Amino acid sequence: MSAETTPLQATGTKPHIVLEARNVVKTYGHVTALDGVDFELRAGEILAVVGDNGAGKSTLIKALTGALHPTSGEILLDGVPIHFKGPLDARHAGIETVYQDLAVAPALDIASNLFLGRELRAPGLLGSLFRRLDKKRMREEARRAMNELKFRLPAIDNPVESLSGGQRQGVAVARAALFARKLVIMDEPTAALGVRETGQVLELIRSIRDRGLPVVLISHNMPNVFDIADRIHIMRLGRRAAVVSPKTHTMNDVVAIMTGAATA
Amino acid sequence: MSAETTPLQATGTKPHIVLEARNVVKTYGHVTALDGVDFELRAGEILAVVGDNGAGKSTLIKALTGALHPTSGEILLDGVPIHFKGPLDARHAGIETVYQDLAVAPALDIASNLFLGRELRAPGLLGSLFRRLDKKRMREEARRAMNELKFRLPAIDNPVESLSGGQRQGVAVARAALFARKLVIMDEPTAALGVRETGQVLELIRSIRDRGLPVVLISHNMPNVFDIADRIHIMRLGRRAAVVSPKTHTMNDVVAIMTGAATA
Amino acid sequence: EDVIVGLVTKTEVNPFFVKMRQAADARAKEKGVKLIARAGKFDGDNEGQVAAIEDLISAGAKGILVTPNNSSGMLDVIKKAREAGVLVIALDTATDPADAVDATFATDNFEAGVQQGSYARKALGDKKAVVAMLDGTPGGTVDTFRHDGYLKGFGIAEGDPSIAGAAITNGAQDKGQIGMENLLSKNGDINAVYTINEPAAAGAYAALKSFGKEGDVMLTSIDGGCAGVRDVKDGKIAATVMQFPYKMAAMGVDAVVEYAATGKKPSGFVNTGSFLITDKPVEGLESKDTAWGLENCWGD
Amino acid sequence: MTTATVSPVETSRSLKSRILGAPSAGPLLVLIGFCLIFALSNPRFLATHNLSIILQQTVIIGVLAIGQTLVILTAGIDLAVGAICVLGTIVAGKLVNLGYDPVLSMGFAILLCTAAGLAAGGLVSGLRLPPFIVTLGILGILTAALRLISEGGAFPVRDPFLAWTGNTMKLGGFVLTYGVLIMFALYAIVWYLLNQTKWGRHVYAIGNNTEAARLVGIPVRRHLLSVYLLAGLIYGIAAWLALGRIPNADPNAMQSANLDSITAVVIGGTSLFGGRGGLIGTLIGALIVGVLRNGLTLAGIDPLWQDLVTGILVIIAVALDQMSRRKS
Amino acid sequence: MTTATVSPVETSRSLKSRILGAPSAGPLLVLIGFCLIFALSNPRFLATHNLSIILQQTVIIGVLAIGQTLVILTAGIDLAVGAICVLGTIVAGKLVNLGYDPVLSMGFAILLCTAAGLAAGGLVSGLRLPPFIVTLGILGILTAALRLISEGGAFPVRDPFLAWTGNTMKLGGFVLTYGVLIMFALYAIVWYLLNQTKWGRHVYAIGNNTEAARLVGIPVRRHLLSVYLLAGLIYGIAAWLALGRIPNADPNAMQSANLDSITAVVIGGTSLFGGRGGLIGTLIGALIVGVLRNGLTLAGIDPLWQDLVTGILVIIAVALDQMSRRKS
Ligand SMILES: Nc1ncnc2c1ncn2[C@@H]1O[C@H](COP(=O)(O)OP(=O)(O)OP(=O)(O)O)[C@@H](O)[C@H]1O
Ligand SMILES: Nc1ncnc2c1ncn2[C@@H]1O[C@H](COP(=O)(O)OP(=O)(O)OP(=O)(O)O)[C@@H](O)[C@H]1O
Ligand SMILES: [Mg+2]
Ligand SMILES: [Mg+2]
Repeated sequence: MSAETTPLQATGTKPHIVLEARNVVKTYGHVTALDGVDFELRAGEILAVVGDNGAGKSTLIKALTGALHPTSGEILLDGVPIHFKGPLDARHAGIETVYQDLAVAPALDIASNLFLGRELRAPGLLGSLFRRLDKKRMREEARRAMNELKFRLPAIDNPVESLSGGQRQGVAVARAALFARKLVIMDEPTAALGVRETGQVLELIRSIRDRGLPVVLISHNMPNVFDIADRIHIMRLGRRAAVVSPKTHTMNDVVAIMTGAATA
Repeated sequence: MSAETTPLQATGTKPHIVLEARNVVKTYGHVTALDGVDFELRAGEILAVVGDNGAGKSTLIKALTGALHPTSGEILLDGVPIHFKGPLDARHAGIETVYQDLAVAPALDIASNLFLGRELRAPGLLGSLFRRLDKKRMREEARRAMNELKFRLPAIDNPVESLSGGQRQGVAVARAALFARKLVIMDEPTAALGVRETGQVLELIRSIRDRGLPVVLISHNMPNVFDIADRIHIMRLGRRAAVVSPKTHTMNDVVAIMTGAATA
Repeated sequence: EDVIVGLVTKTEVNPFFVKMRQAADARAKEKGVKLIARAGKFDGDNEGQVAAIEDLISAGAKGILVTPNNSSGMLDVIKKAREAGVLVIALDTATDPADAVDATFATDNFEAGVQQGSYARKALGDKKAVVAMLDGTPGGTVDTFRHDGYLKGFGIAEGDPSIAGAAITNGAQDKGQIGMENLLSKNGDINAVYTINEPAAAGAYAALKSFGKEGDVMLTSIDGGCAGVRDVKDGKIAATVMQFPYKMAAMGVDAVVEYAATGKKPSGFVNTGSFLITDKPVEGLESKDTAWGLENCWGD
Repeated sequence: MTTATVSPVETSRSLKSRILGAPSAGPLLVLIGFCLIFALSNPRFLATHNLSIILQQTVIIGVLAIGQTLVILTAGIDLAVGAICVLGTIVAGKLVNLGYDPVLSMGFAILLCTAAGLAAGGLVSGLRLPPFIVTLGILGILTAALRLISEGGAFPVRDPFLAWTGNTMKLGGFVLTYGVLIMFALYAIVWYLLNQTKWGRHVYAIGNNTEAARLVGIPVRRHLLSVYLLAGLIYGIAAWLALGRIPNADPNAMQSANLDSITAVVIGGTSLFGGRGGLIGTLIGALIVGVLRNGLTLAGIDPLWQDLVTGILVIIAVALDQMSRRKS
Repeated sequence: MTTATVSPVETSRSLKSRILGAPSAGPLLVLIGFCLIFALSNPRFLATHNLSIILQQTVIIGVLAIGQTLVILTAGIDLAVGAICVLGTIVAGKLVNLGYDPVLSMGFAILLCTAAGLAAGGLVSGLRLPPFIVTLGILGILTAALRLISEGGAFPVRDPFLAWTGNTMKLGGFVLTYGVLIMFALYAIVWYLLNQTKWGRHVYAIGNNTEAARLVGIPVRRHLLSVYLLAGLIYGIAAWLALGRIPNADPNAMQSANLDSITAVVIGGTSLFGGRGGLIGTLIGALIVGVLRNGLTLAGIDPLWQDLVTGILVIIAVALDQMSRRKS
């Protein structure tokens, strides 16, 4: 099924669900990373996903984007079951992802990494016939995107491996923000970021939501989560322990559910 | 000069300085990562190092541990100028470090990574003559160390590459804590950690300090920093902008100094 | 059970041995016996040849025909084979000592080199010689025999000032060409070229042609493959020395068949002969023309 | 990080630092250095005719090394370069000798080489086998197949079209074969592909970090297939060039092409671990090997010693390159 | 992650999963499979005498592949294996033929091989040159040096001590040479070093992530040096074993040892990128190659087809291994 089908309209008060996972299981040998997890992302929301280390958050989003194949379970986009064969299919469906391991090519420069897999071609015959890259424009756009995030960076044609940890993360975040058409998933996008840069990225996430795209944000930073999330999906031991609203629950409540000290 | 010389005694009220850097410069081509930075770590303290992304924090600690050679400047251990030829020298001097990139061998298992470079030999002839590793004891110690951090981990002989981001960070942190004899340096040790695990690591850092070893903690998490640090070293543009006390300055003050909006 | 004849050649890289194997195969079919052939991987692959003989003993071969990579490399395994009642015949290259095998059917490579060298010297007339040596793989038994024979026939010693230079070709045409080109760049006066075999000569000719010198250089070779003889006929190579791999192979197979039937073993050295092939004979040297050569050449 | 610019992101590096920092600057200096030494040891070295000879000798390995570079950039290795190229010469030669149209014959032979590349790519990307094993296996298969096709022996190929690439032309006093021009043209085209198109970017990305390439949505398997396919095509063209150099199809030719082409790539500064390096370096690497061989002969070094001197000079060449890189 | 245990860290994996998950399980199954097929095609294959022959044929490449495995585990590659081993045979043979004490001669030859390994290690670790280039250079240097030492030709080496490794003994009806026993002993020793000592751990760590190894304080350069040194020593011992198999010193021998030893390593499941794999796999890989060669001959396969069949079988072997691994 093509992911390009028109979204079902939300009926009544029930909000439209953009991305959904039902009873997804993923095992590695005798390790069960996902133990029948459910997941729902609604249109226009920022959904935070929280949980202890090893709770299965990254595995869950990799299953959602086709980066890995779940052992069992179902994934639906706009209510239609989908089978992403790989991350390429997810990208075609307009889903952009910041993976926890960043997925950058260290030897390539910043601009190349920003446009990796989405390179711009030169205008005119040069581009269409000779398929020439528009390196200049990519460099400029990359510079603009990174400036927008207020990142202090060395020259845009430095290899990514020469960047600081936070700068590298900035590149991956900027990439996802630049190209998303349907929804954005970010796995701990601010883990390595400074105070100022974190603020910028949260700002960016809000602006993405305001463009109408829902965002999945995985984060261990409770203040950030409570600052920005519309709903909070809490993972525990490979399952969804609860989905709560930051308005009805406190940080302590959420941490208690995460660690199993309480239930929703 | 050997780093094993007896420490100078602190005179009067002036506290003893364990590790010191004077006017350290590090340039990469035309990029100046460190622009004449000074640094002082006092005996028995937890010193936080904060700063924007790319401010030069990681470069500074790499210069301190011999992982890179500064372009110019001086580094002193217990008041004695030292020239670490590589991280091995720092380790011999009792300095343990958690690098931001973790420095783990992904294909090796958890226990092997925990004891990498510090392997235990079997007791008796087997160990001394045949240099046989005590794998069992290493596995057990590793399990104990990770349990202490309350990390939920798959089997201890799983390769590190199969771990979640936070679990991997836990391994690197546990390693440094296990082996430090003189001081510990941690570059963003809690960046990928969950709420509970972060708490455990902060606990661990305190217990290291209580064992009498000073700790350098690089972190972007201001609440954590204010929670635990005795002093805060603020980096800005490759220099030390200020050293402040969490008792006299607020988080906003520190962020303002970091971003250049204020001076100490 | 079939009578198994084993054949172990030096390499499969050299057409000479390929033709030898094909001839043995044809003869074996004729005689209704089974041929199992093996070869080393490169000139000097003693280990590969030893392993091949061991495998053939295991396979139950009645007789083994072998062209040893070097004359003393596989004495032990040959001894083992003979002790196991296997007839062992050396083809093309003798062992040292020669009685390590039951019999030897071979050409005298040194003599073949002498023929090549004598022809080149005589054909040059009283011109002052400037010689280029396109060697095979230095250290190989055949390589040494042919090289030394050529010098003897040419009447010069190793290190003679008339030798303009040498190149290692491994008997391959691409390396022969590169070696010749570089030697010509170094010394444009070269007027005689020794080649280890006809592929190397083909490469040398390509180089000479690109230097426009194909007419005035005495290019000679050894082998007697049909491609080589045709090159002589076309005037690319002045002369070549023909050997008879077909003959060696067929005689070898016959001997094994005879041994299987009657238990009779051949013995001693049988020279299968070598002939100088050229259309421009020189006085005092026996030679055959290319018409004869094309009738008797090996290959196609 | 200190930058005086207002914008936090600095502008591009200066031209000078880009040239000195270019990965092929080191090998180029080494090449020039060797040429100078040889020119001093024998003035004939610089004769235009000799330089032209060196170029002609570089053609086959030079072109094969293009394909090898592509494969190595994806963190692979190709042990079937020589075998595939020989396949091309044998098939084209055989068909022409059987009376088929030379253009069609050559075209078919090149197609077959491309197919061999495709087969390698299919096994590498489809079954995810190590390229070393796949190409080693194909080498074995082709070695046997070539002997079967050619019935063991070399045969002359007499056809003006197949030999055309060996014809010479004059370019301002410099004699070049069409083969040399085709080599340069191939370098230019593949350089363009590698450096100016998305396809080339993805080659680097895959070699540098396959998992990242997959995660950002690059169709890694399909891309690998295209790399091996293009490499096969290039080996096929090399077959045409080989027939131009020696109008003779020999199943036993090019035994050392694997090692020679990999050597050119590595001397040229490309990493065997993939993702780092470039095509210009390979061309220079191939030329360094050619210059060494020719220059040592012209210097009158005994061939017995040439291996030794070459061994030392190759190590020195790469050591100099390495040092220049560490400095910058 | 769900674990039923009280402790958050699980206990070790089950024995069964450890055996099936062992990296050499795949190659072992392939080896057994090939043996079965050959046994069916010719009952002579399983004759104890033939099995003993296969072991003897595996000795040299098997031992050389130990050193190759060590080097490859550090993410290197050794193109001088064969040349160093030949150096050992030539030097020992020459000295004995000159009348020196055989034990001292062999000892000196082995020492020289070790020195050659040390030289390679020094260039790789000291100047940080790519192992490919360093060992290629050493190969060139040794190739020339060997021709010069041996004055161009092979020569017989007739000495009972040098040939001792070729003597046979009976082990329960099975005839083995001392060489075979030495090979197994070397495998056992180096296996111990790799798997039971700190030194071995560090070999893996360096190959897996050199920078991490450096940062945790492993003396990477010194360690690399020790690896190449040990490899050289092993090649020297292989020289002794080679003289036991063929009491003849030939400067042109072992030209295919590079490719053969690397093939054994890769078939055995060790990654050419370093840090992953093991020695048991290499032994199995070397045996697979030996079994293929012997088995195909016993099956009476035409040598023209042997390359082809070997090519296909090697690909199949690795493909099966890969699949079994992906399953687990
Ligand atoms: N390839 C793999 N092989 C084996 N186990 C794996 C693999 N990948 C993940 N796991 C295990 O699955 C569990 C979930 O991992 P995951 O990365 O999803 O956790 P996470 O919630 O993202 O944790 P973190 O907050 O630390 O990033 C962990 O226990 C991990 O060890
Ligand atoms: N190898 C290198 N080559 C070139 N520039 C480098 C290199 N390493 C670091 N830099 C530059 O030096 C500056 C300081 O980097 P550093 O990693 O010390 O920052 P940091 O303060 O640790 O940042 P973060 O909080 O993001 O980890 C950055 O601008 C970075 O791009
Ligand atoms: Mg995660
Ligand atoms: Mg940092």
